[in-house]
Amino acid sequence: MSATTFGWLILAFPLVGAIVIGLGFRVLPGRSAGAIGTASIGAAFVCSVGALIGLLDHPVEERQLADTLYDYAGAAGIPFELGILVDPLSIFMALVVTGVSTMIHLYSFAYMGGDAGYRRFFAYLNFFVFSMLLLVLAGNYALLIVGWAFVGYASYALISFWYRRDTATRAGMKAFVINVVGDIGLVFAAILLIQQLGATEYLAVFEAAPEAFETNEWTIVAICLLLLVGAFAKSAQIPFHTWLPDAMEGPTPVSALIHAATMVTAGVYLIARSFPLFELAPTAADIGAFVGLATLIIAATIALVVTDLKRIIAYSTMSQIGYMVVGVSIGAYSAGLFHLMTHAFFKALLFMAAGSIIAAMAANQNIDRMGGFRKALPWTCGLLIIGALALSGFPGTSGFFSKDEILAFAAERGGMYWIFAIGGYLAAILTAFYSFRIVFRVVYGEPCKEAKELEGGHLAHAEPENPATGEPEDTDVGFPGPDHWIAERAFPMKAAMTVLGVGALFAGFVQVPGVTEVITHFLEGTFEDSTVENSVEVSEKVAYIGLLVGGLCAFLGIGAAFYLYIVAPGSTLRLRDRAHGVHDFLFHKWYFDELLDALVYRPAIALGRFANDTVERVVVQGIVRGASGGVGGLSATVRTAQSGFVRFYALLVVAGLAGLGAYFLIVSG
Amino acid sequence: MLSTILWLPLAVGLVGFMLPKRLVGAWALLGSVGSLVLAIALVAGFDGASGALQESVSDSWIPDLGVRYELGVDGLSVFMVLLTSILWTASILWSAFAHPDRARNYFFMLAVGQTAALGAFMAQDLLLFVLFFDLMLIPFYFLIGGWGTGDRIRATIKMIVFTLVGSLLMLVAAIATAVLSSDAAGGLTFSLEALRQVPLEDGSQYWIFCFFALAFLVKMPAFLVHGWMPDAYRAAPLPVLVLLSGVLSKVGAYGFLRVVIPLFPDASIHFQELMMIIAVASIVYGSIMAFTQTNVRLIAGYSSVAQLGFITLGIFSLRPDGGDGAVIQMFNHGLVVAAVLFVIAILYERSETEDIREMGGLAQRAPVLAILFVIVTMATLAIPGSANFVGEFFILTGAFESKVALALIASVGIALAAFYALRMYQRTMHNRLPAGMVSREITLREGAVLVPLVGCIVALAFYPGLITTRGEVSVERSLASLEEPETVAQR
Amino acid sequence: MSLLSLAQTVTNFEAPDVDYAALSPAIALTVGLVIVLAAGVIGPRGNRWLSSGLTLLTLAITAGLLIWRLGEPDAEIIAGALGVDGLSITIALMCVVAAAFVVPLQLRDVAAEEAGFGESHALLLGSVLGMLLLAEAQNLITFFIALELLSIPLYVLCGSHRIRGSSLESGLKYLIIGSLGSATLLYGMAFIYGGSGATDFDAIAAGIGTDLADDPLILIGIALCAVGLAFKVSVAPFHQWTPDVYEGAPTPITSFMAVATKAAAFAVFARFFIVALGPSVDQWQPALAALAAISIIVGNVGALGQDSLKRLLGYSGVAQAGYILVGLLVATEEGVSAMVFYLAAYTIMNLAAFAVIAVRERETPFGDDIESVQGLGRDRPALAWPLTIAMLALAGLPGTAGFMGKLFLIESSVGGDYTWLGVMIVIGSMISLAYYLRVISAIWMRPAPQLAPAIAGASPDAHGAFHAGDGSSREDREDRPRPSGPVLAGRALRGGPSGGRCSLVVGATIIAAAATIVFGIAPSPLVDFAENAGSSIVEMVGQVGQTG
Amino acid sequence: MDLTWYLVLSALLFSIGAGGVLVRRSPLVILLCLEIMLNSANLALIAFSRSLGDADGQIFALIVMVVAACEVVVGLGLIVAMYRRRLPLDVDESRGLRG
Repeated sequence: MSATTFGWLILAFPLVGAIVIGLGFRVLPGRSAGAIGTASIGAAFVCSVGALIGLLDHPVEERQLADTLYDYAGAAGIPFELGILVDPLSIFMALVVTGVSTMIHLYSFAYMGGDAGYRRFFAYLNFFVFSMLLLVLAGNYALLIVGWAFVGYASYALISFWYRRDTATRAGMKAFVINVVGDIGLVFAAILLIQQLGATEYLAVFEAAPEAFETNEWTIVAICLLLLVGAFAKSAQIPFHTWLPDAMEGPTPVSALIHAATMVTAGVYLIARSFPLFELAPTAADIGAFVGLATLIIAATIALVVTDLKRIIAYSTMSQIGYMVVGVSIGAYSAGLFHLMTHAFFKALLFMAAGSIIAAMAANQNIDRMGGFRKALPWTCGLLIIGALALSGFPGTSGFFSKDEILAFAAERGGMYWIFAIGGYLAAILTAFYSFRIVFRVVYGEPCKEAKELEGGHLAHAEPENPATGEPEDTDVGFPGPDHWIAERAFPMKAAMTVLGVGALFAGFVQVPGVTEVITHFLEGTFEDSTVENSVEVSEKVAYIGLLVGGLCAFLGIGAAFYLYIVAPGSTLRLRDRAHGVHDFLFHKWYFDELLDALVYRPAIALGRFANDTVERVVVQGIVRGASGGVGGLSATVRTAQSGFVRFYALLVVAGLAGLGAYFLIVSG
Repeated sequence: MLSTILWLPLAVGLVGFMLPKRLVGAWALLGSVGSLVLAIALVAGFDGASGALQESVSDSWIPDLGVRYELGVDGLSVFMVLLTSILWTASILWSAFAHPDRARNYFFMLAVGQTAALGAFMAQDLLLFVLFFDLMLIPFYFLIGGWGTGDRIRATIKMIVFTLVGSLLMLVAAIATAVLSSDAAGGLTFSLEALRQVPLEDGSQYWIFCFFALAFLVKMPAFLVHGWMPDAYRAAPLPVLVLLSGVLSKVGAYGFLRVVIPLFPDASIHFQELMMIIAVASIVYGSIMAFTQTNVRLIAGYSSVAQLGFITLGIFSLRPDGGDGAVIQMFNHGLVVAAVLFVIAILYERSETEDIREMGGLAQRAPVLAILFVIVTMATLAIPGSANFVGEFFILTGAFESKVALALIASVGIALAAFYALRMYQRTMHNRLPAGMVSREITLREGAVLVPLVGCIVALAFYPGLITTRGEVSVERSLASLEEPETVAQR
Repeated sequence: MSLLSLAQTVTNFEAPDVDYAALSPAIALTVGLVIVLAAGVIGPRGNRWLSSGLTLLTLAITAGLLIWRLGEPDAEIIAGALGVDGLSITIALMCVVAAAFVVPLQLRDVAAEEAGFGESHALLLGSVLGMLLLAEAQNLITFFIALELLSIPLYVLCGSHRIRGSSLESGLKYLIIGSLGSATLLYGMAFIYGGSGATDFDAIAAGIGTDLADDPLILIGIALCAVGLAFKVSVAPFHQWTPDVYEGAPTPITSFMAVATKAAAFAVFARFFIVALGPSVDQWQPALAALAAISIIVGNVGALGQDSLKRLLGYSGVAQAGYILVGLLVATEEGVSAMVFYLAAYTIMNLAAFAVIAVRERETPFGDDIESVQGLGRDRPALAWPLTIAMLALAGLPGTAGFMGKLFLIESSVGGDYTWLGVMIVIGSMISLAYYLRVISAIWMRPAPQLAPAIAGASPDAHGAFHAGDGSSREDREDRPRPSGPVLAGRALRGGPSGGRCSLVVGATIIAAAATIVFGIAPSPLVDFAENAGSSIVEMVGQVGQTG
Repeated sequence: MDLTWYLVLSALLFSIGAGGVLVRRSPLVILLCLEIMLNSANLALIAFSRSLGDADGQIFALIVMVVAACEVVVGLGLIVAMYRRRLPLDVDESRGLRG
């Protein structure tokens, strides 16, 4: 079969899975829904591999295969086709997405076992994977927007999966609305493309763009900025990031799949995909890079103080995506995508481990209450440490290579781009610190109550209550589930985590400077005619220096964490007291939520109240009341004149006569 | 063909008077299904490639005024005819189960309404159009006043007077059009085709345009002239409200495409900015109102103010893409708002309230309802991948081309739509189940009405091209008369 | 010698030749009138069937003769004093139809019973005769006589319900104001006669010619005549007698006045102004336009919130007069045709409405109060539908003759460069909806009042709410005591007609309503009918043009 | 003597009649005033016919007298009927119909 056929199959399997589970939600017995879901994603992964092989048959310059199913709605000069583009980039993404998703489905198969919404969960999850694949395989911007919005919906549905929690529904709403703002950005970008080039189809656009625009012309800059709006909203970059931490209301596998591994990286994919446009608009690209830098630093600082286990990882996700955004914005496409892949592995792994721990904590996510799980959860803790190492870029792990490649590229490109290298390495120290903050708080130290229970062989249970608000849950929709699962007691979870652990440890070796560059080679099919990436040739010297510095940063961060949490426990408290100003600032996440609240939400509500109380009541109904009032008054006059006095009638007659007479006398010559 | 579709409902309604009460509902349903089948046949036999009128009928009616009985469908109207038949069938099906009292009158009024609406969409003679346009109101006055709830009599009189303010002025305008152009046209004629050949001079075009625009804007309703809407929406029985909001509101938008732009091109260009501003105002205002309402009917009502605003925006971009978007959006909004209103009816039967603050948590026991509702919600907020998105996308493209700033402001409406649509879904289906609320799964009767509608929405989401490609040609044809004064548009 | 001269004079004398064929309708009416009167006086007292039958027979013969004349060419009857043409015949037919419709209404009318059927029918016929002559009048003298012949019997008929104060009051008011109007008209005629030196219409036109068009003497005359005629057609601000008289007079008489008087008066109005005063059209057109606008507004706002249906229809009549005046003042063929069309439509829809009111007056204790039709939709669909249709038609909603009428009026107004009057017409219709729909919602959407079901149950003996008329006079309406059981019984004792006989009226009503719908959908026959009138006027103007 | 004086007189009479209708409250007097108005018209007619030298005006005047007589008869009849019903003979008192 041709690569494109495989491409369509990649889309087909998850969709079918979602529909089957969705329609059969009444009849499917036991965990069969999970089996179907996992199987369909697995099949999609196989198809991706098939597509990969099919693609590799072609010579490098012919590895961009577009295929159209039918004309979706094209009319009146607006092209709108249901077409896919199978090229190295999309297949690379498809592989990452399907691969990680398969693992996470496998994990969820067990982890969600106790949830009343089991089938619903897998229906949503499969639908998400379908949407994500649609996003990456789409052959034109119009279809990209469709996939873009579908993942937005899937994310909404899964964030508010436990919909009896109003914190969850609110978080879902927030995520959805912010993502819609991103969609609007994309829509206008597409409109501008249609207006300027009359096309949305990638290859056509990229072909026409260089002729149509000269560099930094306002239109192309506008297009790229609008694309960035979409990318930032989806990838939780400042200032559109506030939804991501709240999104942790969703079940842990969801956080792992959507809010770590796949969906949030869509922005990176979009920038990489539109690289010909960004290379025509360096200004926009630089803006993107700087936003990425800001995000990666700010998120890292916030991650230092947050106490909610999942939120720490969420902020680290923002930070890591910041790296990727910087990478693809400054032209290090393959490096950025390489980091995307490795990050998918270790971040998914971290979330899985966190999920297992949270299950052990009976749904409590506060790391202040955790501690000393190393004996209780040996397997989980081991993989948690592996994930943390990879995240902090410990020499030899996947994160080590991928992160440094981006920063080395920045350094090599030189000039202003040194800023990114420096900022990146500084943030790397923070990253290492907060990731091992987790490790030392959770794995080591004095075992907490739940840990002790578990060592005694009993899995802790708690009164179902909403960790955010502390109000009691109703268990109708299954939260937190009659029983919950830890990796040690569920083989599927174990298996999934192991696979990802292996990935997190060794995936880096596909791209060792001076030794291998599998990814770069493979992606050449897409990026061969990139002016920027090819102009910058990272010399081995720079690369190795970069690795050295990165390693040092990792050690520095880990060391600091070790000192603060193991050597001198409690010193963090003293630190907090001494610099409580800083701590509060970070603890309130730089007050972004408050800002958004004050700038957008409150004004909107106020406007609504104004519209209701003033405009509607005074103006709109005023028109009605005014008209009817006027007529009513007139009617009153007429009816009073109808006094019943016949002599008054006569008087009126004479008056009328006088009036007419006067008129006629005037007109008479 | 067209005459059959047009008069069949009325005939059915009249026959209904002779039937025993319990059979009337079934009989009316039969009739509406019949006309639905005919409408589908009409769409099936429609030649999408040609923008010309099809299935035309033309007979003399009032020779003294040159009024002719002229019917015809093109890409603009054929799907409106389909929409009318679909929604009427749905509404009659719902009502037939509900067994209204004075059933004969009820279904007769519904029938009159259907004939009038179909007539308005098919008429190719200006006066015939106006006549049907005004006639539509009468049955709805009786339906809302006779079978409505709350302060229905005041609401109906308000609605009728308000909407007739526009449409009677339109009558004068129509006659003036014919009389003023009678010399050029060689005798009094109301035939749209003949009239567009002899455009009036600007002066008269302007005031005539204003009268027509007022009529259509009130009908939609648009911002500032929607004063009748809240009361009517509160008072109307839901199956009737479905038609009021699903079909009648479209006639206004349709009128712009069918009558105003072809006949008064210069005026359309002259007032383009004004109309687009009104449209944007409706979008923003409607959306803001929609997310501050607590009554589900009013949420639906104001959201359709916003949606109609989008349609107007597309039409008065005076571009084929915008117009085409308007055409498909008219159909989409008809389907979607109908579905929403039926969902509201279903919710009401479970919670006995129409205040979202007193609802919640229904999804638990009613997953199927939740699924249907979420699809409808997503269509309402025009999620990409729905036909509504295609409509809005085309409209925004058109608006963007002609007035960038307005298009950008309009996009606020999309974000707000996401907010109010989701809010309505969450507040009813999610969160805690308030005390004393029974969550029941959708019943067979409710499903029989709702599922087909959602089916249509989903099906259209897979191939919106069905409408866009057919609308395209006709839209261009109705914009054709703008061509030569295009230069005017530039300055 | 003297003899011879006498013989000479005798031989010189030749009587004016009379076209008896053309005169035949008038003759028929006169003869019928005498017979009915005689039958009423000589025949058995209070025999409603005899005189009603005779009256209907007379009217039928007249109508037949008129229709026969419709085919014939226009003719002068007596030395140009009277003339038969399309206009006169169409208008006369309307009046005859109206009268024929009223006779069955009077069957059970207590007023007619008291006054004696013979007398009241004779008066009715006299009034019809007046209308016929008025429509044919070609000359100031015949014009005036006919007008008075029309009016005086109506004064009597209005006051004929003697035991009801409001009836007498209405009669007196009508007499005083009407005479005031006639006097003004007459004075105006005198001036026009003085100015133009002629009494025949075409001669007047010739006399005015072009040089006297803006002569003050003529114009004062025109002003006075305009006022006098505005009275008869009840155009504001000369309308004030209308609501009072309509409310006070016995309902059948009201309905007859409402339609027939208007038709005849408008006929002569058009003929006099367009033919005789044609030369100074530019002078009087704006004045009449102003009057039309005023009476559209006044009539419509006056009708708002009226509880007495007759009063409501009175005000609406004022507004309708304004509409019709628009058709007249544009002074074109289309205009006159539109006017006649609207008059015809107005006749049928108003008759339907009044008939229903009359029936309800006898069925319920509420008189002509709006309560009397509440819940009609449930109890008496056979009455509810006609009234509904009549109201919709009066409001000018599509699918009814009223809509078509307005259509033609607006068309003529736009064609005659009076577009703003067209706008006035529709603004008026918008306002009018507020009160027409109030009636409809009372019929269909409000429950029948408490004790009404017992009455409105249409059981024969329950038609006794007989002197409900009292209930409708104002002083009672202020605080009407709810008629309690015995009172009703007392009313019932007065002997009411049985439902069966009312069915005659109901049938007539339904026919009228049906006609309203039919002409609303297929107006062409009525249009052709109306166009006779229009063309004939234009011919007359044309002849004047040749002579003058 | 000039036509104008006749017209002035008739106008005077007309005004007197109209004024009487306006100010007097007894229906009888009002009827009388109406008669005056009609006769003022008669005077004008006769004056005109005289000055024009054609008879129509005088014929007209004769007929008007007859008509006037009829009106008075009817008026008196109504007044008698009201008197019988003990209704006050004062037009200002009979205003049951109004509004």
